[in-house]
Amino acid sequence: MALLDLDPKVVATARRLAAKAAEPVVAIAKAHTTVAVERATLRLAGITGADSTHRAGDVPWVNRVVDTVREQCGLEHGVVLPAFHALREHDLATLTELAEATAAGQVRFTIPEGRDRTRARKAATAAVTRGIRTVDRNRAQREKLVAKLGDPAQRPWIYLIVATGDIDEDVVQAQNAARAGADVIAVIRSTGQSLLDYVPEGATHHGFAGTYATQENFRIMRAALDEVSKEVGRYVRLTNYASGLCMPEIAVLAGLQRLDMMLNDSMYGILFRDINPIRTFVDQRFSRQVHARAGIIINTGEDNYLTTADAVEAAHTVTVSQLLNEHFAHEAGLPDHLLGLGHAFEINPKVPESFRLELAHALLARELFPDAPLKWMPPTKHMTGDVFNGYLLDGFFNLAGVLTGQSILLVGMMTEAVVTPFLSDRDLALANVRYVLDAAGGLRDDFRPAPDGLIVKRAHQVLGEAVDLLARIVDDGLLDAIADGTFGLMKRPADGGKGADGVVAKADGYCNPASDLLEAR
Amino acid sequence: MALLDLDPKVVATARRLAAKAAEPVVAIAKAHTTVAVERATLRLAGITGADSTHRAGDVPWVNRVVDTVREQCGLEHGVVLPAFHALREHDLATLTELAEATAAGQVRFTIPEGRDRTRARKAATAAVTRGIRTVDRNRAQREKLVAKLGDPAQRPWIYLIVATGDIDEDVVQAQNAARAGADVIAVIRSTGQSLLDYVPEGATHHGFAGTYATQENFRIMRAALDEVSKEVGRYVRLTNYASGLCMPEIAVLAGLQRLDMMLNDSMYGILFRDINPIRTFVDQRFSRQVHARAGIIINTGEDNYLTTADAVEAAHTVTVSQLLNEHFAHEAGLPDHLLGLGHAFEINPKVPESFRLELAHALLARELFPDAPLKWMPPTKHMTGDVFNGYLLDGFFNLAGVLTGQSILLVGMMTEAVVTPFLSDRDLALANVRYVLDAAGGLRDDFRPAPDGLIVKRAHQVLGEAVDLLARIVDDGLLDAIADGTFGLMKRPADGGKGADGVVAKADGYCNPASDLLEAR
Amino acid sequence: MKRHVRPYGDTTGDGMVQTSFTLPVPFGPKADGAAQQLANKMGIDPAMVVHSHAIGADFTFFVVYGSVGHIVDLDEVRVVEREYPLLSPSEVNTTLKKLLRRKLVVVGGCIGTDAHTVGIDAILNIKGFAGEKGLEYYRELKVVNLGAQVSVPELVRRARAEKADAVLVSQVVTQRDAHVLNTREMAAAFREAMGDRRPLLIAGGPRFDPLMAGELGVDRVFGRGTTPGEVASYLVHAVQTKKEGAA
Amino acid sequence: MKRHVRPYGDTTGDGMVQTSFTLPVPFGPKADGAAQQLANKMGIDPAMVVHSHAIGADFTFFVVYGSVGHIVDLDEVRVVEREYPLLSPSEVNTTLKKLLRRKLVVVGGCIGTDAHTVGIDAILNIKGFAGEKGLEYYRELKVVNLGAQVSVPELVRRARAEKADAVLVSQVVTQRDAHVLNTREMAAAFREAMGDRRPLLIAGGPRFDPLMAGELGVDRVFGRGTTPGEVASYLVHAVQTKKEGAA
Ligand code: B12
Ligand code: B12
Ligand SMILES: Cc1ncc(COP(=O)(O)O)c(C=O)c1O
Ligand SMILES: Cc1ncc(COP(=O)(O)O)c(C=O)c1O
Repeated sequence: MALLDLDPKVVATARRLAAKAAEPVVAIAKAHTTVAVERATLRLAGITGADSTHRAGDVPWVNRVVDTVREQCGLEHGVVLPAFHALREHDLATLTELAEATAAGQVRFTIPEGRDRTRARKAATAAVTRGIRTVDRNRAQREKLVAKLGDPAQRPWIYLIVATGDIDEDVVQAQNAARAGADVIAVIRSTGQSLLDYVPEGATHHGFAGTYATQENFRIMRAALDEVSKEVGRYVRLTNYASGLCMPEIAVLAGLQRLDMMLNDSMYGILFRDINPIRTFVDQRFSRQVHARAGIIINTGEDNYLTTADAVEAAHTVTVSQLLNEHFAHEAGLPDHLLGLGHAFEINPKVPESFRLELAHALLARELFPDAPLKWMPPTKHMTGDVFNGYLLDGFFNLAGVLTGQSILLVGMMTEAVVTPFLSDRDLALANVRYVLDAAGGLRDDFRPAPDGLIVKRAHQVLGEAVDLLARIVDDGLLDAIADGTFGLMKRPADGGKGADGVVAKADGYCNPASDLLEAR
Repeated sequence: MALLDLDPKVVATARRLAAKAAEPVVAIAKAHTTVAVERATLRLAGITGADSTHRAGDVPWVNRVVDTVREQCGLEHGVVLPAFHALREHDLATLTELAEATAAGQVRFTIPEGRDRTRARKAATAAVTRGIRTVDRNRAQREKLVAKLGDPAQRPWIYLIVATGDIDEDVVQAQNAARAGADVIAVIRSTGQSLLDYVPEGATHHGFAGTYATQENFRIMRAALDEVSKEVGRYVRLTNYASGLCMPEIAVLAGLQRLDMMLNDSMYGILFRDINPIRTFVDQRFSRQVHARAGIIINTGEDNYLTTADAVEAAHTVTVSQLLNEHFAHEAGLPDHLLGLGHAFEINPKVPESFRLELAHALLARELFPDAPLKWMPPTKHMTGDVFNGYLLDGFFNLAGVLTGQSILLVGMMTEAVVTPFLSDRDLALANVRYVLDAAGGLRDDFRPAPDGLIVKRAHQVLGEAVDLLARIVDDGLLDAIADGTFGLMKRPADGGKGADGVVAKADGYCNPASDLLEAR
Repeated sequence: MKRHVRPYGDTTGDGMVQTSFTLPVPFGPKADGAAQQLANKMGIDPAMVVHSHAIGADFTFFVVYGSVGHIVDLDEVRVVEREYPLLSPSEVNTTLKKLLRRKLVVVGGCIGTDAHTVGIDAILNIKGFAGEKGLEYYRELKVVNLGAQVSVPELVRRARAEKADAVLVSQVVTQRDAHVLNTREMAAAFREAMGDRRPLLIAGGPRFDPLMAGELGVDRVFGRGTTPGEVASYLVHAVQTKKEGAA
Repeated sequence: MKRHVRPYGDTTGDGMVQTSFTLPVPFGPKADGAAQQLANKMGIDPAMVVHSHAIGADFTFFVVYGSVGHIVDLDEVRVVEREYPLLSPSEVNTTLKKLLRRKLVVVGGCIGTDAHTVGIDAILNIKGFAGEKGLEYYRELKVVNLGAQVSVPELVRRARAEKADAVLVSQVVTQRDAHVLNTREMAAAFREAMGDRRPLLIAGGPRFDPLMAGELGVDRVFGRGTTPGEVASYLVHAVQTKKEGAA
């Protein structure tokens, strides 16, 4: 039931403006590839493993191959043509063998022409298709497990973070969290990972404030959650981060290991990791195509803006970003039910009527995106070492989630300002959620914002400001808006940031069977 | 704005039945006096001090006099006739001198007749009138201070307990609490006091889980609060307990020392202190007459029923008791704006939709008694040593208070199940209240229980059950209902309980100028 | 299970604990330093004073997190183990009947100025606690519940009059150690009045430590969360042991 | 103020504290006993285990209240006292101008993989913190804010290129002591690269203890709640002291 009485015309205008603002960026994304997109493609084609003899530590084979191809014949035609051509030329059975030979300096990559090109393309398509089939099988398997074990009994789904840095400790904490009621487990990544231009290999134990995202860690955790899913009688979802310099590859690994949700924002890397904007938009498009195929729910990162900007002043930037994320996602093939658009309870609790303002913002998102599984993020910025007060604030966050019908509730921790969560913090936080859901689960029926009251007015105001800002972005260009600090007060020029040199303009003969297959849907 | 759509006819029936149920008890109350009523009368007439030479510890002079009068000529004519007669006969200047002479065995009390009676009556009336004038002056002084300093800026008023057992520590805690936002300070009494048949004297320092209610302690705390009232720029109210065997006397002391609210329930002493029912009803009527004169808000004790009975099953007994308390209060001259009827947030938090059920009960009370300053009591029974969870529960209690427009909010403590409150507990509890009031103060505007929803249905159901129970009480008699365990599951026969021997049937010539003056209003 | 354990934050052995307290020191860096010192004395090192705020002009409240060096030795943990089997009501009845051939008489109440009857009622009344029926439900028990604020002399008198086999007292208020003082006074009174022929003395309440029975002078102490079944089973066990001792 | 103080619950000297922790021990009386033991080792005696609940099959969470015997000696409290006056922005500007006759150059950033810029931005950006403007607002300061995730070699290079008088680094992530390790690494790199001519080194972040400056190899450490004015005033003081030392 609509409570805000939003004007459908204003809403339509907002969407139209968002599409228009995104258009030039989509064109850029289509016209470029990146080292990461190419690596992701080879991963779909089956390459795995790492060069452990390298002096700089393990270097994934896929990086060796893509880097060498780029050196020797450029990436503007895509990596698969030279790679699969070389495979045949050198009569190698697998991509891994190719990588070993590459590392040994035995391979010379060239762009095949004519029949060679057709052959290489075909072989690559066959290999990538096998990869995509694995992704499809995982999606089907998820559907089967959900059918068998069931989805969580309630909305919102309860989303919990583990962050020990050690995958084995993570497993202990995740399984206990699931037993205590978590529906979704997110394994937070080590602080440094987003700026690594490769995906680490194997099981890892030494992350800082998070655990490395690796294919093996994904596998271990998914298996652990499958085990506990059976025990608790509901399918427990697993989340990780398709973000940073390896966004597309991690999206592929998630598809291959049956992850269920991925943090994947169109601008987070630009704003909060100072990654080059073009790199980000290209990577983002590809990764979202993969997510769409894998049936993975993406989670966007609008909550982050409210940690650097003020949650009241910048409320409309959240709405604008949600509309942009929605458009980019649709364009990449993601349907509404996979759009976990983000927003957060980050208003300074000292602001008068802060709770009602939170309700206004949360309800606006709910009514703008009625079919999206919105992700509701807890207070972080105004959490302090006063853990009692923090526990209360988290309770009101939970209540706001219930009152406004949020879909996924990221559980807040009373120790937010202190440490990454203790085992007991998570347990207490779940008790908090359970109390609120049990005691006030149906209170939504009794929540009717006064027409013309503070909540309704505030929602209309934010939507109005969002439309105005979108109009300005259409005029100035999204890239310039980002450069100006529109989002989260972070100023990021289009030519700055990390990973810019990994961006490559596609040549006319660019070939990427993954893109073709994913685009074809 | 009425949200529950209660049927005015049902409400009128409920009130009519309550009046009918109370009628025989009021008749009994009028027909009797008690040692405590007589002592209270003498206190109004000016007697103070204690016999500190007595081997059983300090015995207030007033007890010596009343006990001796009773021994020598009975109390059925009231204490003032023999007392003031003796005063004149023995040519003594003050009641204290009379008491000393009494203790020394030098006085012989008799019931004066004819002119002696008229003289004694006149002298007594003059003395009691002086006492009542002090009460009147205090009332006027309160009004002046409120006009000057102001009432709290918000509703509900914030009510805090101090309970160190030592009046000096109480002062420290009370002043700090006021600075931190408390509008009302209640000094909890020592566990044993309610069963003492005398009021202790002087400043005290050794209470158990509370501080003795004495005239001097009242004075000390009222002075301390006057001081801090100036500092914080609002009139901070003081509360104590007119309950137990000395209910009427304490009511008088409260009037003499400008207390502002008093716990004063018509049945609490019967149920929870096993005090004789007749004694209680007699004492209650007199004490309420004093409170009415003093402009003191009474607080009733329905919350207590929910600590011994289940808050869902027994919800209607709270309503019945509120209606009875209302009637007894009106009958004793208290207007609606002095009726701090009690109720509490005591539903087991594990009950599904517990918060909405709390809202239903709280709103029912609000709409049944729209002009009464309802007192909303926090969770106690379901508080555990899990202080984090307790802090959250208290937050939801505060929210329920705000959503349903309660008038006086007794602040819950996270250590409820552990210790009498620490300084920091009170401070944290106030921060909790402040957050809820600031963040969600206006949320009431957006709270519209769904017509025919859980909240509305539940409120109607409880009112219906209350009416049924009242009808049964009218049939069986209130005293029998109490004997049967109707309230708080406590069974208290009319002839049982402590203090029964302090009840005296009035003779025809019974004389009590205090009653006359108070009744005359 | 390992013998030696440390508190667990998010990693085995990290020793992490949370603590909060108030110091009578005005808010400021010096106060934070004082909190740090106290935390260190408690064995928390490193200690992080993660929050502090003034309570009035003279006090500061703190929240501290950190790692304690202490190691818990589970072999050294002393608890009162239940040394008797948990019996069902019918087992209790049958055994008592066999042992005594009369009803076992239980007198209970809250002594001193304590009026918290909910706890003792949970044990005695039919209604019971946590899904278990109370002692009144047991056919072979005669229960006399004296209720609240029973004075010690009155309790002794009634116990004697009823020929009580066991006296159960509840103490909930603990401020200024009221529960300890009252219980000791009660035990002394029974000793004085009846010497060795005194009934079984059982104390209960949420803040009692079952290890305290000896120093309180009673036979058994029950703490928070006690169920009627545990008490009934103990009664059987105690009567049995007494009989055996006498035989 | 008294020299010796104890925690305050509701009475002077009562020593009352609250603590909570998890032990890797299955829920039950034995676990409560273990919690009691730990609390005793922390100096809490008597200790009341007022709450415990299972976290999964292998862990138990506890809340404990009780009185600690420890006494805080306020004379022994070591804090970094501000040994310089708090100056207004115009005082800072005038003094610096007199002292240096050029702008003082400040280079700042978050080092290592830390991307929490809000804290350093609060100190550096015009917008400032707690109502005080940041260092960029000061006419006589030239501020170069390198932002997040600056590597140590990059920081040294930029500091050299800008002829930095002071380098301000922020560290917010503390898991596995990342803040300590990164700061030490930074200090060592400057020492190695520039020896005695290294700029002033200042570290800040919410979990730093200002007492740690020495062991970290920096000149000064600022903790939670630092304001820009404190930092600006310190800079003036440090430059002054250096000049005096050199003169
Ligand atoms: C209900 C209640 C009341 C009711 C009591 C009604 C009644 N008829 O019992 C009323 C409202 C009357 C009341 C009044 C007061 N109360 Co009160 N009350 C509580 C409350 C909320 C719950 C206690 C309870 O019923 N628990 C449930 C029962 C089932 O648990 P239990 O008592 O622990 O019993 C279990 C075990 O301990 C054990 N057990 C207990 N006794 C026995 C005995 C035997 C023989 C055995 C085998 C086992 C056993 O078995 C039981 C079942 O498992 C607590 C706070 C809390 N949440 O705990 C405060 C609390 C106990 N009250 C407190 C106080 C101070 C008071 C007052 C003194 C306040 C005042 N100054 O006015 C008054 C006066 C009471 C008096 N003279 O004693 C304090 C005590 C502080 C302290 N530790 O010293 C508490 C902790 C609240 C607080 N934090 O201030 N109270
Ligand atoms: C905002 C925030 C973020 C934002 C940062 C945005 C940005 N551009 O800064 C985002 C969302 C990006 C983020 C991400 C992460 N965060 Co973060 N984040 C926070 C949060 C909520 C607030 C921090 C903050 O801004 N405080 C406000 C500022 C003003 O305070 P401050 O930093 O203390 O600074 C003051 C003083 O310390 C001092 N100061 C600070 N630096 C300096 C430097 C100098 C020279 C001086 C003089 C003074 C000084 O002055 C400042 C003003 O008084 C905290 C939780 C919390 N409530 O504290 C978590 C927190 C810091 N984050 C945490 C973590 C783990 C992360 C992640 C690593 C999680 C992950 N694995 O994905 C990521 C990755 C970040 C990375 N690579 O570093 C943890 C750190 C745990 C720990 N102790 O190790 C925290 C504590 C949350 C938690 N409990 O898990 N985070
Ligand atoms: C949208 C989004 N992506 C990614 C991340 C994680 O950051 P990193 O990429 O540094 O692991 C976050 C952090 O919360 C996020 O919100
Ligand atoms: C209505 C009422 N009167 C009195 C009291 C205080 O009890 P006592 O009379 O034992 O001091 C209470 C306790 O909360 C109460 O609710």
